[in-house]
Amino acid sequence: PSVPGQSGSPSSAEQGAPASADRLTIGTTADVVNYNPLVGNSRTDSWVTSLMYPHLMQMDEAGKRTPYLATEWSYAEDGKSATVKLRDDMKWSDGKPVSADDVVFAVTAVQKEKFGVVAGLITALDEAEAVSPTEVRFKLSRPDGTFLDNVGFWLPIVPKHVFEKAPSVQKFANDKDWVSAGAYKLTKVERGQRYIMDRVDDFGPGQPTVKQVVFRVFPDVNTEVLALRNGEIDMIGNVLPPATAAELKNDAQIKLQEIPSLGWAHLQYNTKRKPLDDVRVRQALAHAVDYEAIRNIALKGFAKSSNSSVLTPTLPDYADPSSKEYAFDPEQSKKLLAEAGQTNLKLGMIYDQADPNIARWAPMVRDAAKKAGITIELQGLERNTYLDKTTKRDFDIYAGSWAVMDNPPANLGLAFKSGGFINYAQVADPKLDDLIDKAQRALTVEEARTPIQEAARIIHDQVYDNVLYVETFNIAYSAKWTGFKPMPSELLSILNPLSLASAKPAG
Amino acid sequence: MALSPDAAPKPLEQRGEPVLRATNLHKTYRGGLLSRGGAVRAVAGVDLDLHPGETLGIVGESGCGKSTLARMLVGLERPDQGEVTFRGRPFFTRGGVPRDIRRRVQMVFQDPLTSLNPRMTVHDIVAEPLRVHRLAPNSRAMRDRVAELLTLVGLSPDRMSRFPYEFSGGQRQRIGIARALATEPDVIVCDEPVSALDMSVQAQVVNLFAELQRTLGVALVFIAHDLAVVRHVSHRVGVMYLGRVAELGAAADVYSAPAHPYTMALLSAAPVPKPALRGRSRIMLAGDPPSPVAPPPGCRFHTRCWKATDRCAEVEPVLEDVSGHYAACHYPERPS
Amino acid sequence: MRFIGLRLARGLLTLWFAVTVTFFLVRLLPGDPVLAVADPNMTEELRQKLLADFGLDKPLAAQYVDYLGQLLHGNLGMSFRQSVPVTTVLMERLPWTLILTISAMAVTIVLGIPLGVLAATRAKGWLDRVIQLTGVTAQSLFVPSVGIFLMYVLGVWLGWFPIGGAVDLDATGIGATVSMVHHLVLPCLSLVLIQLGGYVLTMRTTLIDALGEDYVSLAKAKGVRPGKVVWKHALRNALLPTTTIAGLQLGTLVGGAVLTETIYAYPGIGRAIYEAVGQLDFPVLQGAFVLLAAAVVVANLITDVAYGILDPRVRTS
Amino acid sequence: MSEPPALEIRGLHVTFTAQGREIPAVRGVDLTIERGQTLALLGESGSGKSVTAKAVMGLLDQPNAHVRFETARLGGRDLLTMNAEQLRALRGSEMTLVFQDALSALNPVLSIGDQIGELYRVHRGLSRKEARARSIEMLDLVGIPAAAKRIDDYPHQFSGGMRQRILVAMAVALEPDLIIADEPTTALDVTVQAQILELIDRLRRELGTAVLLITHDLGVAAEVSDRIAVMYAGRIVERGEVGELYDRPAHPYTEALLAAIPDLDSPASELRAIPGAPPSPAEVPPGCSFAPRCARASEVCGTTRPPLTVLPGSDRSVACHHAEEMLDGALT
Amino acid sequence: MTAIAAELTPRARTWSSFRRNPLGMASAVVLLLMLLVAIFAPLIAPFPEGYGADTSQPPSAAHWFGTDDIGQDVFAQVVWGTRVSMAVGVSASVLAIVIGLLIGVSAAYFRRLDTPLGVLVDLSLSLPVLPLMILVAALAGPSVRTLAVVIALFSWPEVARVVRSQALAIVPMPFVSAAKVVGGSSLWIVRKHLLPGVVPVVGVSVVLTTSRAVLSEAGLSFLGLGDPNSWSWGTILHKAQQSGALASAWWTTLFPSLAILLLVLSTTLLSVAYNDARNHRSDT
Ligand SMILES: Nc1ncnc2c1ncn2[C@@H]1O[C@H](COP(=O)(O)OP(=O)(O)OP(=O)(O)O)[C@@H](O)[C@H]1O
Ligand SMILES: Nc1ncnc2c1ncn2[C@@H]1O[C@H](COP(=O)(O)OP(=O)(O)OP(=O)(O)O)[C@@H](O)[C@H]1O
Ligand SMILES: [Mg+2]
Ligand SMILES: [Mg+2]
Repeated sequence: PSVPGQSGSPSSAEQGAPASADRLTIGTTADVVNYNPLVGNSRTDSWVTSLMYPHLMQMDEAGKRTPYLATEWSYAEDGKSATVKLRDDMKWSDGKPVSADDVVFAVTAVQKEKFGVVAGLITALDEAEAVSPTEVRFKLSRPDGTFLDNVGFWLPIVPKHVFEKAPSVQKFANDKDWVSAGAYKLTKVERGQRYIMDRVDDFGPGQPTVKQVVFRVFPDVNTEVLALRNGEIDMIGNVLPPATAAELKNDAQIKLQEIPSLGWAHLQYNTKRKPLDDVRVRQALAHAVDYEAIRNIALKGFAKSSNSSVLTPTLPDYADPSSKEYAFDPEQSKKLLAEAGQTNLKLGMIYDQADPNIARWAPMVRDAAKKAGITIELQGLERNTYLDKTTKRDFDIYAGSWAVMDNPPANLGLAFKSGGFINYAQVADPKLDDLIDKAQRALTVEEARTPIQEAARIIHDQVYDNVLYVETFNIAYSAKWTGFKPMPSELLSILNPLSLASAKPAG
Repeated sequence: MALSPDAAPKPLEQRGEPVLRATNLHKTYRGGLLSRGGAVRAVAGVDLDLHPGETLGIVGESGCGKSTLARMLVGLERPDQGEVTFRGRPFFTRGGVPRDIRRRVQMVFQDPLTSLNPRMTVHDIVAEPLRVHRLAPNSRAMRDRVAELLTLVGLSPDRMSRFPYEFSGGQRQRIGIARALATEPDVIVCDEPVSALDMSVQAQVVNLFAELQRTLGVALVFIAHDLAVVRHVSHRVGVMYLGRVAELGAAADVYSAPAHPYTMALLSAAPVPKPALRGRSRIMLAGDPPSPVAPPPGCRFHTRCWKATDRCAEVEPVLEDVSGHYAACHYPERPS
Repeated sequence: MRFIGLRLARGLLTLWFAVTVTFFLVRLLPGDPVLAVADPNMTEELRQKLLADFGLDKPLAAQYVDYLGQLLHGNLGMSFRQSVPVTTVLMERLPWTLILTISAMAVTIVLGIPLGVLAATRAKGWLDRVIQLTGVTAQSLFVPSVGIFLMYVLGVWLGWFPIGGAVDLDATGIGATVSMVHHLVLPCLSLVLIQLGGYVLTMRTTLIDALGEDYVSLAKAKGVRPGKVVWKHALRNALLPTTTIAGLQLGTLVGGAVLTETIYAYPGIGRAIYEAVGQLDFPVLQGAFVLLAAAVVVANLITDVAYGILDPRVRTS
Repeated sequence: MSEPPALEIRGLHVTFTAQGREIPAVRGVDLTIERGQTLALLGESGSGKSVTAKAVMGLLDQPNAHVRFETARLGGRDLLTMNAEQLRALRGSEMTLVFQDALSALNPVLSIGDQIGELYRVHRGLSRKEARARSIEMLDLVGIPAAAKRIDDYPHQFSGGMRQRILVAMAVALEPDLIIADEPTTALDVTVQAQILELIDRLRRELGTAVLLITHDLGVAAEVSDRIAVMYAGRIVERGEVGELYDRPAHPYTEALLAAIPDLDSPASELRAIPGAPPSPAEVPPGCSFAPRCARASEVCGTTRPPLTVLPGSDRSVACHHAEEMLDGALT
Repeated sequence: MTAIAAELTPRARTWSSFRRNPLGMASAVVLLLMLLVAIFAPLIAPFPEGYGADTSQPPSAAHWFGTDDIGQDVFAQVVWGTRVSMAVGVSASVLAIVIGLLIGVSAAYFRRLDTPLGVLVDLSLSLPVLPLMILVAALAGPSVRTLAVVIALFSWPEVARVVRSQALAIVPMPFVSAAKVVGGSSLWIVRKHLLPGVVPVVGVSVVLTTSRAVLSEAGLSFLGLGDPNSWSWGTILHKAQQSGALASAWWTTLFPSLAILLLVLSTTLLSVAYNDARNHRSDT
C-alpha cells in the first residue's frame, strides 16, 4: 500500500510490516473506459463494475453457476419460460432495495437497444416481467437451456431508478454519482492513475474484510511487476506473461495463483477459401503444429492440452475424454497435402500483435509448418485491423484465443453454426447445426452432453477449429495476502467480487 | 537661376543611339509578408544612357541605390516602373529577358570570392556562359575558348582546373571579368569591381578594365564609391544620392566644376593622400544620410545641405543642364 | 499591431492545419469504430444506428465541416467509448502532462545553460569533451530502457523513488506536493536526459560563435571581467537560438512523452492518445491533437515573448 | 623632461596555429607613440595590423595564439610584469579600442547606456545612476543629438555614423593614454568618415591622448596622422614622419603604393600597378617579403632579410637593402 | 601565387581537422563496423527463428548475449536487428532527405513558394510527431516499409528547414546572380549551384535523420507497431517488454538498447565532429 513517507523505504514493506486490512491495491494495465456496466467490456471495466453491480449468478471453479443476487432459478417444463428468485437483502447505495424491477429493466434495455455482450445471448427472450419484488419471469420464444446461465452470469443488474432517466441506456456514461449495490462502491477516480473503491458495510451476502480496494493503472507490465516487488501494489490484476510468471515463482515475497482458462487458444482455417475448404488440407495443417513446443516453450508450461477438442478440461461436465490431440507429424501432413493435390502451399496468418502469447507462438507455428512444406506468412496486426479483418473473414488462417467460453451449447452455437457471430471459419455444416440446436434446447447438462460431444467430435475431425491449448493463468499477489477465491478465466480469477470480499491479510 | 521647377527632363546627350538606356527607373523593396519595417525606396526615378564604347562611372554613398541600379541594368531585377532598353529593345518582355540581350549585357561583381562558386573550377566558371548559350560546339572548343579568355585577362590558362580559393583577390576578379567577357558582350556593368581588392592590386584591375575597353570597345558602367578610381576610368560620371541621380556629366566637368552641393561635399570630404594638403578648407556635412525607408520630401539632400531653402524641402529638383552637364539642384553652382 | 495580428493568424493556421491533418488521418484508421464500442455480435441495423449516433454516416466532407463548426464553439464532441465530453477526458490528463513537460523543460534549461557555457568557455578542452559526450549519450538513450533501469536501481534497489504513478493516494496538503515531486523525479529525469544534449550542444555552438564576435572583444577591451563577458555579453545573444529550440520542443514535448508516460505510468496526454488509437475513439484522438496544436501555438507565443525580452531588436520595432 | 612615450613596443611576435600549421602573423614589430601623437599603421589586408592591435590590447587570449613581446610599456608602465587583473584594469581606462564595424562591435542586446556606463562601473565603481549621467555626457560630447533621450536605445536604432561615434565615446570616456582605432571609418561613407576622423582628432587634441590609427587607406593616413608605419607581411617595412614619408618613400613598397593611387587631379591613362599579390602569412619567402614583387629586387633581397634600420640623419627607419638608392633616386 | 595555391582545399581542411578529432574518428569506425555487421549478418549469426531449449539464459560462452524466453539467441537477434534498424534508419532518412531537399530548395529559390512552403514546414514541425507516427503506423499496418515511410513522413520538415536555411544563404550569393546574368535558367541554377551548395548540410542531415529514425523505429516497435516478421532492435525490446522481462532478463533489454545507443551516439558524434571540422572558424 502506498502511504506517504513509506514508499521511500520499501525495505520496511519487504521485511513485511504485515498488510493491513485497510487497503488492497491492485495493478491493472488500462483505465476504465466506460463505467456503464452494460456497455464497458474491457477488463478493468469489468473488474471495477463487477464490484459495484450485482449479477444474478456467479460461477464456481468448474464453471458451474452459483447464487449471487439470485437464490434459485429454473425453467418451465416446456422450456418456454424461466423463473428466477432474488434475495431480498441487497440495497442500492441510495437506500432503495435491489428488486425484480431492476433486473427486468436491465435485461429489457439490452434487448431493446441491442448492445453489449449480453444482447447476442438472449435472442430467445420474448419478454421479462417482475412477478414480485423478488421474482422475475422470462418468457422465451423457444426452449433454450443456455438462457439462464447466460443471463444469470453475464447481465449486470443496474438501478432502474437511475438508469431510466437517461434517454438511452447505452449512451448513459454513468461516470459520476454512482448508485451501486455490490460489495464495494466506487468513491474516487483519478483517471490514468487509480480507482478507489470503499467497502459497503451492509452488503447482503456478507461484509468484506478489506476496507478499501484501489486499482492502480500501469500501462506497462514491467513497471507493474516492479511495483509489486517494491510493495507498492498488492496484486497484479492482469494475467502475467508466462516468462514473468516463471520468474516470479522463485520470489518468496510473491504468490502466484494458477487459474484455469474458460477459453482456448486456437487456429481457425477459413473454410470458404480454397484450398482450405478441403478437409485434408486442414488436417495437414493440424498435423503441422508442434503443440507440445508451443505449450512448453511459448507458454512455459502454463497451458494444458485440450486434446484438440473445443470441450476443454476446464468444464468437466462437458469434456470428452475420448478426444485425441492431432499429432505433430510433418510427414503425415505432407501425405495429406499430396492427397489433396497441394504443393507449395502458401497461406497468411493474422493475429493481434499486442497479444504477447500469440506473438510468441505465431512464429513457432510458421516454423513448424515449414517442416511440412507449408509456407505461412505472419500478419501480426494492430488490434483494430485484426478485429476488422476477423469480422470481415478476411484471412486464410486466424490465430487467436477465446477468453470465456463458459457454456458450450451457447458458445458453440455462436462459433460454429452457420452464420454464427463468431463463426470465423465460416463453417456451414447442417449436421453440426442440428446437433448444436439440440444441445441448446436441452434444459439440463446431462441432456446437452451427448449432442454437444458429438458436435465437438465433428469440429475436431473436420478441423473447423484447431485448439492449441487451454492456458493456465497466473495471477501474482503479495504473500502478505490470503483468502482469495479463485474462479476460472482471467476475467474472474481472484479478482471476482466474492474473492475480493473474502481476501484478508495473511498471518 | 530662374529655372522653372517643372521643366521637362531633356535627353541627356545625343551621341548616336545608346546601347543601353534606362528611363525613369524605380525600385522599391517591400518587406515580405511576415517581416516588419517599411518599404525601401532603393531607386526612385533614374534616367541614364550608355553609349557604345564609353565608360559611365557612378559614385555615391553606401545604400544610395548603386547596386540596385546595376542589377536592373543587367536584368537581374525588374524595375517597378520605367524601362531599360538595349539598342532600343526593351529588356523585360513577358517571357523574361530575351536570351540574345542577356548575352550582350554582362556584369562584374564587387566581391571576387563570393561571385565565384567555390565548388566550381575556374574552367567551369568561365565556361558557364558558353554552356548556357551553347557557344562551344564541343568540350575541346570550350577549353580553347576558356584558355583564350583567361589569357585575355592576364591569367595563365594552365591553372584553369583550380578552384577560386587558390587564387588571390586580383586574380579572382580577373576570373570574374573573363566570365563576363565570354559571351562577347556589348555592355559590362561593374558593381564596385575593385572595392574589395587590396590597394596594391586595385591598380592592376583598373588597368585591365581600361585596356579591355580600348581593345574590345565594350561599353562599361563602372560603379564605385572611390571618387579617384571613378575619375580615372570614366568618360562620364553620375553622382547618386538616395536613389536619385544628383549630377551627371563628363568626368572632367563634374570633378573640376561640380554643380550640385552634394558632389562638392563628396569631393571635398574625400581624403587626399597628400599630407601637404591637410590644412585645406573642407565642406563638412552635418549628420548622416537619411534612411531610404523614409526619404525626405523635396530635394533629398536638403537635410544636409548648407544651401537649402524652404523650396528645397518642398519641390523636388529635376536633372537640368548646368553649363554642359546636368545637376538636380535648385541652386546649382555655376562656373563664374 | 500588424505583427500581433500576424502571430495570431499564424496560430490559427497552425491549429487549422493540425485539425485538418489529424481529422483525415484519424478517419483513415483501419477498423470499425463501432466495433470497438459494441460487440461484434451486432446486427447491421444496429451498426447503422450506431454510425448515425456517432455522426459517422455522413460523407467525410460534411463530417469535417461539422467538426470545424463545433470546434469554433469550443466543442470537441463526445467520446465514443466513454460517453463523456472529450474536454472532460482531456482535462483530466492535461495538468499532469503540463507538470511533467514544464518541469522537465525547466530543469533542462537550468542545467543546460551552465553546462553549455562551461563547454563553450573551455571549447576543445577535456571538460568540453566530457560535457559534449555526456550530453550526446544521454540524448541517444532509448527511453523505456532508461526508465526501467532508473526504476529498478533508484526505485527497487535503493528505494528512493516510487515506481510509477503521479501522486500518492493518501497525500494531502503539502504532503501531496511533496509526493507529486517525489513521483515526478524519475520521469522528469528521463525527459531531461534525452533533451539535455540538444540544449547543451546548441548552447555550446552558439556561445562559441558569440564569443568570437566583435562585441565580445570590445567588452574585453573595456576591461570587463571575463565572467561577466560570458554571462552578460555573450550569453544573452547565444540564448536566442536556444529559445527557438526550447519553443519548438515545448510544443511537441506535450505530445511526445508517450513512451515516458507509458513506462512510468504517468497519466498524461500522450498516453491518452495512444489508448484512443487502440480504441478508435475518434473524438478523443482529434481533441487531443487540437489540444497539442494549441500547446504548440501557446509555446510559440511564449517563445515570441521570450524573444522579445531577450532581443531588443524584436521588442523595439 | 622626456616624458615616457604613450606606447612602446619592441619585438612583438604573434604566431597562430591552425590545422597543425604555424602562421606567423606578426614577426617582430616595434612601435612607439608619443603622447598626443597619431601614428598611422598602414598596410594591406592580412599584413598583421589588427593582430598587432589586439596583441597590444591583450585580446589574443585564445589557445591557438602565441604572443611574445620583448618590451611593452604603456605610458612608462611595464605591461609584461603585470598580472591578468592589473592588465584588465588598464583595458578600457588607459588603453582603448575602436573597432572597424560598429554594428558588430556593439552588443545588440544591451542598451547604449548600459554599454557606455559599464566603463564607469567597472573602472570607476560608479553607481548605475552616476554611470548613466556620465554616459549621457559622453554621448553629447561625440555629438549624438538628444543624448539623454537616446541613452536607453539599442545599437540597431542608431545610424552607422552614430554607432561609430558611440564607439569613439567609449574609447575616450575614461581619458585613456592610448586609443587604438582599427580601421574606424572603413565601413562609413566618405562624408561621415570625415566627421569621425575629425572627431577623433579633436578629442586627441583636447585630451592629449595618443592614437594608433590602423588603416589601409593612404588618404586617411595622410589626412590625420603625424607619423606613419607601413606594414607588409607581418613586419614594419618603413616608418617615419608623414610628410617626409609621402614625399620621399624610402621603401619600394611604399613608393609603389603611392604610385598606384589614381590621382584626381591627373587622370593618367595607366596606373602604375604592383605586380603579383601579397604573400600568404603562412608562407613568407626568405629574405625580403616584398622581393618577389619588387622592381629593384636584387639577389641579396631573395636571401637576406633587410632589418629595420634608422636612416642616418632622420627619425625614419626602413627595411630595405636598396633604401639609399631609393632616396638618392628621389632626390635626383 | 604559389603561397596561396599551397593552401588546403576546404575539403582537405575539413578532413584534416576531422581526422584529429578522436570522437569523430571513433564514431566513423563504429558506424562502419555496424554497417559491416548489417551487411554480413548471415555470416555472423543464423537468422533467429524457431525456439531453443535454453530459455531465458543469461549471457554465456554459448550465447554471448544470452537467450530470450523462447530460447532464441539474443546475439543473433541483435545482429539481424542491426540490418533492419539500419535499413529503416537509412531508407527513412533518404526518403526524408529527398522530400526535404526538394521542398527546402524550392522554398529558398522560388520566392513565391517560400511563404507557403515555409509555413507548411513550420506547421509540420509543430505537429506532435510521435503520436502522429503511432496513428499512421496503425493506419498502414506494421511492416518495415511502413515504418520507413512513416518516419520519413514526419522527418522531412526538419531536413527541409535546414536545407532551406542553407539554400537561403546561397541564393543571395553573387555567384547565383552571376549565373543568372550569364543566362542560366532556374533549373540550371538549382542544379549547378544550389544543390551542390546544400549537399554538405544534407550530409549532416542524413546522419542525424538516420539516428532519429532509428530511435523512432525503436519507439514504434516498442509500442507494438513494428514489423513482426523481421528483427529490429525495437522488436527485440518489444518482445522483452511483452514478456515482462525488461527488468529481470536484463540481457534481452541491455544489448538491443546498447546497440541503439551506440548507433545513435556515433551518428550524432559523427555529425558534430563533421560540423566542427567544417566550421573552420572554430579552430582559427
Ligand atoms: N533585396 C533587397 N531587399 C530589401 N532592401 C534592399 C534589397 N537590396 C537593397 N536594398 C536596400 O536598398 C537600398 C539601396 O541598396 P543598394 O545595394 O542598391 O545600395 P548601394 O548604393 O549599392 O550601397 P553599397 O555602397 O553599400 O553597396 C539600401 O537601403 C538597401 O538596404
Ligand atoms: N585567430 C587567428 N587565427 C589564425 N590566424 C589569424 C587569426 N587572426 C588573424 N590571423 C591571420 O593573421 C594575419 C594578419 O591578420 P590581421 O587581421 O592582423 O590583418 P589586417 O592587417 O588587420 O588585415 P585587414 O586589413 O584585412 O583587417 C592574417 O593572415 C590572418 O589570416
Ligand atoms: Mg552596392
Ligand atoms: Mg584588420
